[in-house]
Amino acid sequence: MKVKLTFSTEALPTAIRLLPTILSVAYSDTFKEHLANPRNAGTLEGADAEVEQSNPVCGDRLRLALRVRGRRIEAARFLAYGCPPTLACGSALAWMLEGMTLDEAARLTRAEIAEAAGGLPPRKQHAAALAYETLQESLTLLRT
Amino acid sequence: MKVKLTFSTEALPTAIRLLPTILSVAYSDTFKEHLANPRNAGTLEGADAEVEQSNPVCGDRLRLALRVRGRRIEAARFLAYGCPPTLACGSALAWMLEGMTLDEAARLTRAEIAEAAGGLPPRKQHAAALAYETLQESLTLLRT
Amino acid sequence: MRRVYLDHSATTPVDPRVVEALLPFLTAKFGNPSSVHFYGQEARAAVDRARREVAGLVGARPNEIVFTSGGTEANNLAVRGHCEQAADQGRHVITTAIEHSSVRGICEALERRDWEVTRLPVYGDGVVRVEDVRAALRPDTVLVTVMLANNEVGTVQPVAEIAALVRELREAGQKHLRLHTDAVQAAAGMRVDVDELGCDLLSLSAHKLYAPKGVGALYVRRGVRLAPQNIGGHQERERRGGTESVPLIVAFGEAARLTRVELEERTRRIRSLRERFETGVESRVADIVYNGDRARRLPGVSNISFRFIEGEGLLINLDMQGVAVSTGSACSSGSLEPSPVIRALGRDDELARGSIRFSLGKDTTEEEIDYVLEVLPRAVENLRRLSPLYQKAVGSRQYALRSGS
Amino acid sequence: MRRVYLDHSATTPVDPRVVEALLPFLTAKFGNPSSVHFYGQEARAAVDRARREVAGLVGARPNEIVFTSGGTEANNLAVRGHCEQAADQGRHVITTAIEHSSVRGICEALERRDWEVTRLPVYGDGVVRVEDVRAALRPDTVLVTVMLANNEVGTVQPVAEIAALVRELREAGQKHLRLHTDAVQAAAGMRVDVDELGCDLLSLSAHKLYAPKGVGALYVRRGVRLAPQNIGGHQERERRGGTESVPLIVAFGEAARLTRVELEERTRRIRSLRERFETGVESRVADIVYNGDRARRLPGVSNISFRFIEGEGLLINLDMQGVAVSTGSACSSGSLEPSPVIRALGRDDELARGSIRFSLGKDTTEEEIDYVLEVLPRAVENLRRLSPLYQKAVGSRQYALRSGS
Ligand SMILES: Cc1ncc(COP(=O)(O)O)c(C=O)c1O
Ligand SMILES: Cc1ncc(COP(=O)(O)O)c(C=O)c1O
Repeated sequence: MKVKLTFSTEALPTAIRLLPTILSVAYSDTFKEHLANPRNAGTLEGADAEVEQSNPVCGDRLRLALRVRGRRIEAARFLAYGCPPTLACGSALAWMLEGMTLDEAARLTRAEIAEAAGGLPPRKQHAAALAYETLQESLTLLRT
Repeated sequence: MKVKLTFSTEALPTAIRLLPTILSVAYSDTFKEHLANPRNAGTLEGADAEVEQSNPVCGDRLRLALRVRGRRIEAARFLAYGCPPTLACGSALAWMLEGMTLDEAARLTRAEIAEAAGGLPPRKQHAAALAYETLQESLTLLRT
Repeated sequence: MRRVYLDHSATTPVDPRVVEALLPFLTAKFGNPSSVHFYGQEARAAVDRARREVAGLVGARPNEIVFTSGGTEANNLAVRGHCEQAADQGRHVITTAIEHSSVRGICEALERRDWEVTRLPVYGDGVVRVEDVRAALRPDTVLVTVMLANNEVGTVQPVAEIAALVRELREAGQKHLRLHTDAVQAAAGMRVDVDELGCDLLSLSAHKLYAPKGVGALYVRRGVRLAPQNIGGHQERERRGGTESVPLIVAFGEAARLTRVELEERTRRIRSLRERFETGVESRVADIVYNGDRARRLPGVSNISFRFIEGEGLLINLDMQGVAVSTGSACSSGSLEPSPVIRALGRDDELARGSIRFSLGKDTTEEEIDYVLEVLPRAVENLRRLSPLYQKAVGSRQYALRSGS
Repeated sequence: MRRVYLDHSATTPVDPRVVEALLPFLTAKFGNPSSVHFYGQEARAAVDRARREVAGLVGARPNEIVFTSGGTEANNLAVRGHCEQAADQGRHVITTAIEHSSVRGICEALERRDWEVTRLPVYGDGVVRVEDVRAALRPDTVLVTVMLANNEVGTVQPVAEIAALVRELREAGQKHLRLHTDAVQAAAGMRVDVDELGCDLLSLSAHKLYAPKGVGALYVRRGVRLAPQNIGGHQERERRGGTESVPLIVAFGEAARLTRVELEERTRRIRSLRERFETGVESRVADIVYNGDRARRLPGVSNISFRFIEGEGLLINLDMQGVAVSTGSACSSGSLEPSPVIRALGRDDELARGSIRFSLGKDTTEEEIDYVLEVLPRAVENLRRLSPLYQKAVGSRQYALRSGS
């Protein structure tokens, strides 16, 4: 466990209680589902790695916490600040990671994260990039 | 009788048979009445003066024929080519002139002709000017 | 009063189906397409749908369509937008003597800023010669703007042939040379396809297509850059700022769709009614002259000069009997000069002043034509009886007759 | 789904009375105002009536009103029209840091053409200082353009006081100096009178006044000359070419009349609803910051930054519950940058990104406000729980609490 949490909580919003979204034009159903019911949000007791990355251009932030048993990711949690795609990518990433081996996680691409988030409009691809970099950083941390 | 007519006719349209006009915005009722039922249109047997004037700028033409007994205008007829105000001014002028003395006719102003035609929009004042000049030319011709 | 509208080149009534399509966008669906929320996305989707329809009407891709406030703005954006963009490559524009007042006006404005403008003649038939374009093209020419169909006499110009010349020069290295065509009138009366025409820019206006006034479009071929004229906001991919008039754009879309679907049938009907009209006029009124080539002409337009009388007088007399027509361009009919278009055909002043445009529409009926054929000859005759020019002509004909017998 | 529209600064629904007024001009009364015949005169008369109503709304004479395709075009015509006209007298413009993207964009375009532009700050309260204007005025200044009320935070600018400065200089011989004010937002929420304001040019847009998008107006004080921007035709006394959008102009006229008659009552209602809203938010949500001076502000606008979260996320979460609001300017909400207006108030990035504009309208109800007060705190809380910034802040507060005890 490399990053010290300055607060403790496991009281998390398992779902942001939202009515079905109408952003039919801009975003997919999967995307909207990630926004309405974010997966794996929060922090993690006994995380083996916790990394926060930010996009210096727009200020978006993503924090990822992983707990590893053997070579497998046993638990993954995220926190995010930024435009909706950043929230959706955080949710998609943390949700995918749970149960993956570290090798599988290392092979994840930006495009796969974007796809898992339900697809992103061209101008919002930076959200997937941030998620990808946060993951890479976490894996690096786990290796050291 | 100073101008020779190259054709003979007294078969005249005493009225252009027209339904009530709707040019309520642009023109007055009097104006429309002059257009719908031109007064004193045509040529004149035994005219003492017949004068045709034209506006060199826009090509409007007005022909005025007068028959005088003593110092009084016994009959007046007009022909006109040009935009509606020219027709209306011709009609108004010929109609006013019948029965006037030559002195009264000489005192007629442009504004009085325009008024008798039912009023003219600012950009159409040249029609009254043409009628006025045609009258003046006729009176001069009668004096010589 | 019985009313017959034969002024469809000036503007058209809105098709009831178009009214129905736009109404929801005045009321429930009132969002601003720039808004991220539901109302905004709903409006954005409607604008995009309309864009596809307008693109479809002229064989373009949706992202090549820029919505404007009308044909005038489309022409401004095309001509000034391109000229400002290309000013460093050359300052010469080729146009014709019969363009709409918007193109004419912009060209005059360019001249005041030291551009050179060549105005091609249209001869007696109202049609530009391709060889004249060839001869006028110069290394510093950056724009050729030739309307597809004229608004007063309806003549159709050889735009595709001109496009071939432009393409040749462009391939020879004159990269900034562009072809613009004003298809505002054409779109209502003939198939318009940007690839068949080979133009780079093409202007449209909805209100000639049974949609409301206040919306138009410029087709901008992919890769053609323009200096935006109405600046502000990110609308129309930064090519035209300002909150989109969603209801009017939706209306335009529906009108474009209906035009595409119905064009063939409309033009067939309209052309046969015009034939009825012209045959009728010829048999009832003497001393008339058609303006503009009668073959290369939009199906709904009949422009006729009536000798010895003046157009505005005839127009008003017809109007007093419920028949709406126009003289000269609708836009300049308040002014005193005879129509520059009719003058460009080489007509003398009298014929130019005596020209009347009858323009038929998709809902014109046989009965309406017959009514006009009833009142028009009388109106002409009455005005001629008032006309000193007519009296002279009749007199000299009688004289000629007498001396010849 | 329950829907609450709190984005009236972006656009407004069309008033049913306005729809009723415009409908006949889509159908039976479809003439082109440039046409001489009945249909044309009928349309012309309607445009003139509307012109009187719009003039009446701002205390102008009818012939001082030029209809445009919207507020953006009015701003373009005012700023570029005057600057092109006055370029020989000077090439300096004074504006503010919080103008609408149209004025901002035009000023940037002027800079690319070697004009100098001074952008005045608005400090923490979003209000320009008259002394700053005085200090910025130079002998070669030809235009001061300061919006009357801002579109994001609603702050009202001291236009009348600035006008006094401008008048002073003009009387001292700087004849070409003009004052333009963008009153697009102001007209919906406060009395606007061109003589009380003392401006030379004033922009309006109908769709902020419960009329359709796609029509606006520029007030041009008698004697002020502008280089026309949309060229073609004789419309609008040669100041703006293009066939008039009669239905939209008629709608604008009716909306102007209704605004004039109902303004006082509307603003009273709206202001009290906003009070209910702001009191409610304050009692339910912590860590909020109001943007813009709360006293000198349009009655319907409430712009609030929510710490620790980002505006677009909140906007979308509210939208998913049927509440329509906006973040940043409606026109640039698709872009990534935080609102330049909120930045101009000196807010840091986080607060600038977390700003949401709630804008109330004449038909907003108490129930709607209460619904928003129900869903907003939950949405904010949920996003904060997801936010690493919030977690940090909560953590350090708890730490501070612990170490302080
Ligand atoms: C050929 C042509 N171009 C352009 C226009 C201008 O279009 P709008 O009336 O939409 O400004 C017109 C019609 O007035 C036209 O006939
Ligand atoms: C202050 C201000 N000016 C100008 C405009 C532009 O007006 P329009 O949307 O009619 O182009 C707007 C609205 O978008 C605005 O809020």
